[in-house]
Amino acid sequence: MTEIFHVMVLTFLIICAIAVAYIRDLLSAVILFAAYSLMMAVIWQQLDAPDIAMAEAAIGAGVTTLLFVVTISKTRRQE
Amino acid sequence: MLDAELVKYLPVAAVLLPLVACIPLWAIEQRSAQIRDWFAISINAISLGLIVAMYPTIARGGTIFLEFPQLLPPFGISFKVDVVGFSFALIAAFVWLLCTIYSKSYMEYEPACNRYYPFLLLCLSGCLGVFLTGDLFSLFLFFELMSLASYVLVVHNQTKEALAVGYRYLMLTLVASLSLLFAIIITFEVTGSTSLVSGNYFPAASGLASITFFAFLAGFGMKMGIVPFHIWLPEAHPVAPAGASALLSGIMLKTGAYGLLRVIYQVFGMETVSGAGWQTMLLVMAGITILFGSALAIAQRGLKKRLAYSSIAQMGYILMGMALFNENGLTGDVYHVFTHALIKSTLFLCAGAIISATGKHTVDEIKGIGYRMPVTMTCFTIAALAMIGIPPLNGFVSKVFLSVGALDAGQSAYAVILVISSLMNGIYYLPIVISAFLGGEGEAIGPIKRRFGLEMAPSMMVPIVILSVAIFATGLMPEGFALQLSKAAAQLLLSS
Amino acid sequence: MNDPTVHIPVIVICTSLIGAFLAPVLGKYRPALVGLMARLIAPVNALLLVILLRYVDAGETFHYYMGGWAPPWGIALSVDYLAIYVALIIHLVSAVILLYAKDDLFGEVRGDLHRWYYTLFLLLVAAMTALAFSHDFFNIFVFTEIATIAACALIAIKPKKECIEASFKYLILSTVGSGFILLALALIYMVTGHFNLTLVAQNMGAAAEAYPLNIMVSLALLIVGFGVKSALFPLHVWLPDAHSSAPSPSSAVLSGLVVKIYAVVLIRIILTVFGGEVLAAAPIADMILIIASVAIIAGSLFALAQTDIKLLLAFSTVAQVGYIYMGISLLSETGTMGGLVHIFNHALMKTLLFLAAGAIIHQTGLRKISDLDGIAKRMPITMAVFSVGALSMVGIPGFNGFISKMYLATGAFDAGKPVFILVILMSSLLNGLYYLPIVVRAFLGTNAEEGKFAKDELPLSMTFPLVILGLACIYFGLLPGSLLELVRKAAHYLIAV
Amino acid sequence: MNIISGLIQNYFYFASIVIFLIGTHVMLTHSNLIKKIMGMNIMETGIFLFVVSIGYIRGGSAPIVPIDGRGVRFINPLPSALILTGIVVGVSLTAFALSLVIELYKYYGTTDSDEIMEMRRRER
Repeated sequence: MTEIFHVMVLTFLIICAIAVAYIRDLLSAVILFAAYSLMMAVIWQQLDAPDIAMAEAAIGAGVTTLLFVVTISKTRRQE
Repeated sequence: MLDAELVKYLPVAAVLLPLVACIPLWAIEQRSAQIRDWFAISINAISLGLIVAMYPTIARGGTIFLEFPQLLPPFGISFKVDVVGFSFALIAAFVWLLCTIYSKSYMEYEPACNRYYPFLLLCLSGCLGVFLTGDLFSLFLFFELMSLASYVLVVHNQTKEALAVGYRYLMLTLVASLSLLFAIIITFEVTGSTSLVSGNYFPAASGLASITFFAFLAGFGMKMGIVPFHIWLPEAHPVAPAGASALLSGIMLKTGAYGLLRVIYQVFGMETVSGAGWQTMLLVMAGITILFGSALAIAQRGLKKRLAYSSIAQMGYILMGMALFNENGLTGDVYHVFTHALIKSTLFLCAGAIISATGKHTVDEIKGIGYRMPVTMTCFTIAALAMIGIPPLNGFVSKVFLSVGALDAGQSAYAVILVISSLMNGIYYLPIVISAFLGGEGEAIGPIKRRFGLEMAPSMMVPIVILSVAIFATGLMPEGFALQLSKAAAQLLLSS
Repeated sequence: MNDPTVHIPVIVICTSLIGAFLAPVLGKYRPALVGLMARLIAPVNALLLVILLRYVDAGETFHYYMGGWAPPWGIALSVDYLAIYVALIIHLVSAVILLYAKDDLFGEVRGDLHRWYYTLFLLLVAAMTALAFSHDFFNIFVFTEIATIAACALIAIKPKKECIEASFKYLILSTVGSGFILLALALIYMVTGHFNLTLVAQNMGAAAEAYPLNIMVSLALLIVGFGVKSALFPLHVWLPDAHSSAPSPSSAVLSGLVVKIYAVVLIRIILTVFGGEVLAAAPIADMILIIASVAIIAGSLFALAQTDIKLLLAFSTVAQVGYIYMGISLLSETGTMGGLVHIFNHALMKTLLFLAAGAIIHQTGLRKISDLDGIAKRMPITMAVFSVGALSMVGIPGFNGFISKMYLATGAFDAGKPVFILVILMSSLLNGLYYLPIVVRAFLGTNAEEGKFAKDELPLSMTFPLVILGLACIYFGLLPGSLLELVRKAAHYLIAV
Repeated sequence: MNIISGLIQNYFYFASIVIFLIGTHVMLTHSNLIKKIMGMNIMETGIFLFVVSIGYIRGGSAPIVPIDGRGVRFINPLPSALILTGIVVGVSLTAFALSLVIELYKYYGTTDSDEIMEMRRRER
């Protein structure tokens, strides 16, 4: 059961990553990237690494997204 | 008699003195040009004195040896003087002194003398270093010093032409030194040392031997200017100031010859060289060089250019002498080093005097110069006759020894080449002499610059006259000093 | 173990780190003191390292365990000849560069950023020293990253668009490199279960037998990862822009030190961790040898085509890194010595050349080689020192570059691969082709605007480091005995394992 | 078949490599600088996933000692510790790179590397 869950989450991750690569609207890409990071945090939790899960949720989904959003607001939104 | 301990340090002192003296010279020349000239001359004189001081030891058949293994490991630097190196160093220091004296007045109207003298001294240091060191690596080190310093002398005038020629000279020098380095490293790896000790031969069997030999040949041949490595020579020698071109042609070419002598006799050994067929090759190269150099010299109109091509031909003589492998040939070879050094520097210094007095560069323009500059042209004539090989001048003696050597070696063809080349020498030197004295009274030249009421400054005239007297003296005393040294050198090389 | 000198490796790293953090604070209140502090830290650390040599001389490689925790739990620093040698080079050369930076920075970096410049510089020095001493993969990774960020920032600190762009390019490519390195470390950890170099080396034999693929892949990833960072030839694309656009002291430290430290780390990992068996399984050494030869020739050829003096120097670095890789992958004692001694010699020469080029740009603003005709009339000392560096690069005997070339050439012969002597000689010739014309132009060329070349020498704080480097080039070219002794021991350490 | 079953059993490795490759691809081929940085982050998470899954033991538990924790199989905490550092380094790299992008935008008015290259070429 857990395996199926893992595979589902990983598939979602890969799809997210590909989508980030191909979406031309940068802001959407950043939001997708935040979703990707949250999913990553779930995987860390599944891998019994709660410390990384917390770090990833805070840094990956939080700080990094913020940084990207700020950068995009200062530059251009479209690729 | 000098103490034996002290004698050991003579070569080091002779080599290092000009090198170290560059620093005070540089400081002095900021103040006074007069003191600079005399300082450079006295350093030269002291170096010559130090070399002469080695004569008693050398005359007894001894060698002087001193090494500094801690410098530049793993090879170390060593100084070793035997009669071969001594002969070369003696003539080098002698001619150098005269050329420096000559430069004193010659360079008065030239730019950038402050660069000329230090590099002249550096060059002397490198040149003496080549002759007085005891291993291939130290030889290479000083060879490199000399080559780089002489570059500055070649481009002294800083004209576009000089810089272009200098660039080619620099690059070919680099090629030469790299191929030498390659050869030296292989020699070190194969024989275990680079020192020039007899019996420490390169094993003929190894396949690397021929690569190494050709690398040596290319490296030293480039400096010596033998065909086909001569391409830089006829360009580079004429563009330098007269004092420097006299040294380039008269002395620095011999460093290549010296290196090749050591390599043939002390690194590879005669058996290997003749066994591998390199002896024949060297002889053929020598023949080609002699004929090629003389033929092209005839075609030249520029006075200094003609002299430069003649140097190529003369280097062919020296290459031939060392490839004959017998005592007469080798004696002639070393003797010709003396001869050519004296003759070619006389010729270049005379050419320099003519050019600076008249501003004329080509052979055709100096018709009747003999009336305007009688002393110069007399000395020029003496040197030219010596070059052709008219007895009793010294050129005749070396040619005799070389021809006898060629016959001894069973290579009569080369005796014929010598005769032909003498004829060719006549073809390109005699017209200059004839037109100088018989081509009118110098109306075409116009008035010449006179200094102190003479045709040239005394400090220029004295070296030229001394050199001409030396040409006479060595020729008139066939069993003299130079010949004894040559014979001793030949015996040493053959016995090693 | 109560002797306080035992802690020197940590002290050396920490003083630089603390200096890095102090610099901005101090600079806020006493701007004059920041530079002084930075200039003091490097030579003092170099002295401490000399003291440390005593331990290494006393016997075996000595390991320092942080906080007394032995591996596999603790963090280990290894103090061997190689580490000390590299650390000494880092501190000595950066001491000279920092001396020079004092006046040069005013022309290139905004005044309020000076203190940050020193922060970054010291951070870079600390990271490089730590890389030299690190004895586990974990630290190697972390300090690689720190060094990368600090190096990128040292380029981007100059407010010019070329610098920002070059820095970005460098950052992206070296992040890819870091990714490869981390992946390789993970693969190694996967099969050996350790991060400590000694323990990994012990388990390597068994691991290579059980999982040969893992080991091979990790080796390839390591070579590519560190290859990008040390600009091994086809991976050098970031280097020319980064090194030529940076402020001159940064160019000097990047070309003189940073590139090489990665090469040393890679070589140390390959030789001491993977060891002979793995190397024997695939022709890795030969591959690196060929790549290095291509790097030497191609780097020189690219340099030949440059018209900008700093770009020329940067491409020459690509070639010189090739020498280091070539020397060590020859796997003979003299060859390894040649490679290692070239680390030092090249650090001296390239630092000298970059600083001299920087001095010219600082005084005249000229960067194009064709504009430098007759520059020696204006800056005789700078150009004299530049000539020393150039002759050294060409490998003229009497200068230090010749020593490394000679050892490389004898090493190639000892390894039974005399072909590579020709590569070295070829590249010497190419070096001559692009370095000597600069010198000739500077001294003998005549400029149309002769008047503007009034004599105009540098401030003493810039001339002094240049002269020191020039004299060092000559000194180590004539009397390299003690240096070679140290290098021989370092080479033994590398080869013996 | 062997390969496929191997992949299925090690799906974490497989997924992490795929993510790594996607990230590297984005980083090296996309011309937009912000996208490059996103690719950098994706690449890093791919590696992190790989490293952590090395230490993962099926049925093990997080390396936190329970109160009566005897006989519990912990997963290997060392890779997690490494990755924690890696995440911090990654975010600082991202921040630095993004600040460079903002600077570049100031100078060139674009965040596209192809356009920047074009402008530089025209300047020369």
